[in-house]
Amino acid sequence: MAERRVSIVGGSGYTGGELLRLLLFHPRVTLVQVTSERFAGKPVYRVHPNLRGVTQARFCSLAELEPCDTLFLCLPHGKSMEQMPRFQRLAGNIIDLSGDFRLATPEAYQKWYGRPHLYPELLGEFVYGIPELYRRNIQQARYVSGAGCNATAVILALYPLFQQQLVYPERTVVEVKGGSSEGGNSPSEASHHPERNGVVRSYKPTGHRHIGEIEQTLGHPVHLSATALGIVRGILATCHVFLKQPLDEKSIWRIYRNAYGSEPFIRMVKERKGIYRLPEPKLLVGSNFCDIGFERDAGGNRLVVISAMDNLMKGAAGQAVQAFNIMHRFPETLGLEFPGLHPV
Amino acid sequence: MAERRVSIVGGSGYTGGELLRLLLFHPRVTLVQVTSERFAGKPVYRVHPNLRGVTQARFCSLAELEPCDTLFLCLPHGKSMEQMPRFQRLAGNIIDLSGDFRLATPEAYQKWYGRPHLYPELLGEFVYGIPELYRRNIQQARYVSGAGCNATAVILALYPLFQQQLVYPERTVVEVKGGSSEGGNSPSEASHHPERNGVVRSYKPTGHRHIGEIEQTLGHPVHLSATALGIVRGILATCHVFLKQPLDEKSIWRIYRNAYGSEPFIRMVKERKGIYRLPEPKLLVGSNFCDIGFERDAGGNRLVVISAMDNLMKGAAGQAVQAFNIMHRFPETLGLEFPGLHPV
Amino acid sequence: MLTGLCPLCDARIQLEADVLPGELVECPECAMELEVVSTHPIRLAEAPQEEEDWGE
Repeated sequence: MAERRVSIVGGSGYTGGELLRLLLFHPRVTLVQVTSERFAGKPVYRVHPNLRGVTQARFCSLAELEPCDTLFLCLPHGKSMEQMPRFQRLAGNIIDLSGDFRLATPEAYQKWYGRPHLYPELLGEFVYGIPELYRRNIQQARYVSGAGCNATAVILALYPLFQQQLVYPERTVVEVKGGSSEGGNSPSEASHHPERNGVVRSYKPTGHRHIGEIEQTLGHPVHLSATALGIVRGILATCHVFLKQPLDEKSIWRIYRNAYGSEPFIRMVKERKGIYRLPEPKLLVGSNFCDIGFERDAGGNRLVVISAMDNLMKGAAGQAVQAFNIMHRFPETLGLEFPGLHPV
Repeated sequence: MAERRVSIVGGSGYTGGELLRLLLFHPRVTLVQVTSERFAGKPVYRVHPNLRGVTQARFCSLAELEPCDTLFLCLPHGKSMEQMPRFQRLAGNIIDLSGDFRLATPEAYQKWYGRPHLYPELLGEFVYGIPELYRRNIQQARYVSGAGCNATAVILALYPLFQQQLVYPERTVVEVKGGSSEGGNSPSEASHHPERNGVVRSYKPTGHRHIGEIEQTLGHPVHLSATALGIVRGILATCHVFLKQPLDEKSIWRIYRNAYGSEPFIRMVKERKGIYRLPEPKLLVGSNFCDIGFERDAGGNRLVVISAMDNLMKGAAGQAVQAFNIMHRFPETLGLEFPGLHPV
Repeated sequence: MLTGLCPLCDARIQLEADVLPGELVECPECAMELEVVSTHPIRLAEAPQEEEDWGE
């Protein structure tokens, strides 16, 4: 398994920085270039201070981008598709972490991203990058589109139940609670510390863009609300589903074990004792795990499914590297072994 | 370089858990046993949830401890020395993370730990475990005593200046600011979240126990105060020293570059631009780095030296593994490559 | 490659052989923006710039 020559386009954001950290320590990767228009020529640790003394790599401009084996695109939504034909000429494989190639139809893209898609004919060439659902497709894929962080958390939590039609889909209600790093590294009034610290901010009670991907993958829209908390990294999705038939705990365990039992990055977390009995995102910071747990509502047919992850890892850069490993027949956990910290 | 068979005594605390995380991923270590009286027979992830799915290892009781190559002792102060003769029979090498063998004399131990030392004759056999100062001694050592976290931060910050007698030692004032994980995992009134969250708590304005180690290593006591902040991990030491002769910035850089220029785990951080211009502990969480910076007070002869680290890593478990690597001629950074996260 | 010394922190800075006077270089250790004053011998000086407001 030869080394892959890899470049990152748009390496100065938080996702680009996390990808850079992972790829610098990936044993089968040679990092060729990292682009940033704003910081071209500057050392990468200027923007990613955790990489001080770890690398002397410098950003280059997009104009200087050279051919390589695999391109990771960490550009804002809309920017990726603008230059896709050029990126196709530069690399045999592309992993796009923007939202530009997540949705299968130009209509869906117009609806959720509010602008027409520039290359609808390319949409079919990208595989939606959730390995636990589309491993075989990713193995064959030339191009993969990274899934949205909230979408990944909700999809992984609910897929087994939707797939076996065990719930009333239209009654599903989900609240994703996340951190400030989801907003990226450009400051705003709302991200100013005295305003942002310690909030429980209902920033998207309705109309969250990730609903598009969730609907596309689960086959049904879900009622999604998003709340921002005083954490930097971490997502906790609390999903309320309503069972068609009563299911006891054992059968719910069985459903999830059948779906995810052999997955390297999904852990079922539902314990009667201890401090962390259900998934806890702070434990997952820096790791590629998605922890899933559940609790039946004894009174009725409601089942609460809870999933947690690091939005920059399983929700973005980690999952992109996981897909990269699958595409190139590397061990799926290669470069993704960090288990997370405790206490933290 | 054969593998080392290693066991951890007292593996249920935060330091023991961090050591477990590092040793589980260390390529030259075979983990034999991890003891815990309270959790004997239980899986380790019961107490260290970040290790769920990472290991099936279980705690055993101290009574079941078998011979091995190297023993890491993570027992409370006083417990280590109690059973030292037995530990000596069980392992050729011992790394003790308690305070029992840090101080060279029984008098100092009585003064700072308030009880008589049970095996004063063994004190001389332990090397004080700060590799940047005692690498050659550690290479020859059979037994190493891990240094205190605050002591490590202060010693690394000030050692070059004290060694060359550039400051008035008796005028040195230091404030170490730290997190709640320093207090260990047993709850108390003061660590109850509504009381502990968001504090700026002057928990040891005077009489901090680490002064003993600092005095022993720098040759002079320092005026030390400790303040607890609303973080879990992290130490920032702000050290005020008073120069005998004026020194310009360039010569101070030179002093620290000569002392630490080739150290793998010390980075000089003093930059004119960017968000993180001086050492920032949150960037170091999970890494073994100690970042050091400084700023001269233009008005007089005061020099402020600032050092940051993760109290559980460079301040405990990470530094213990660093010493372990040196003792056994492994590459010093082996198993300690994690660079820390950003944003975090 | 040519080697210059940062006037601020004395770090050794590697410069392209064809570096020209007036070019701006950044010190890898203290992030100081420097200007190449001369090339034979290499002399670097603080580039004129106002310090960004750190926002505190």
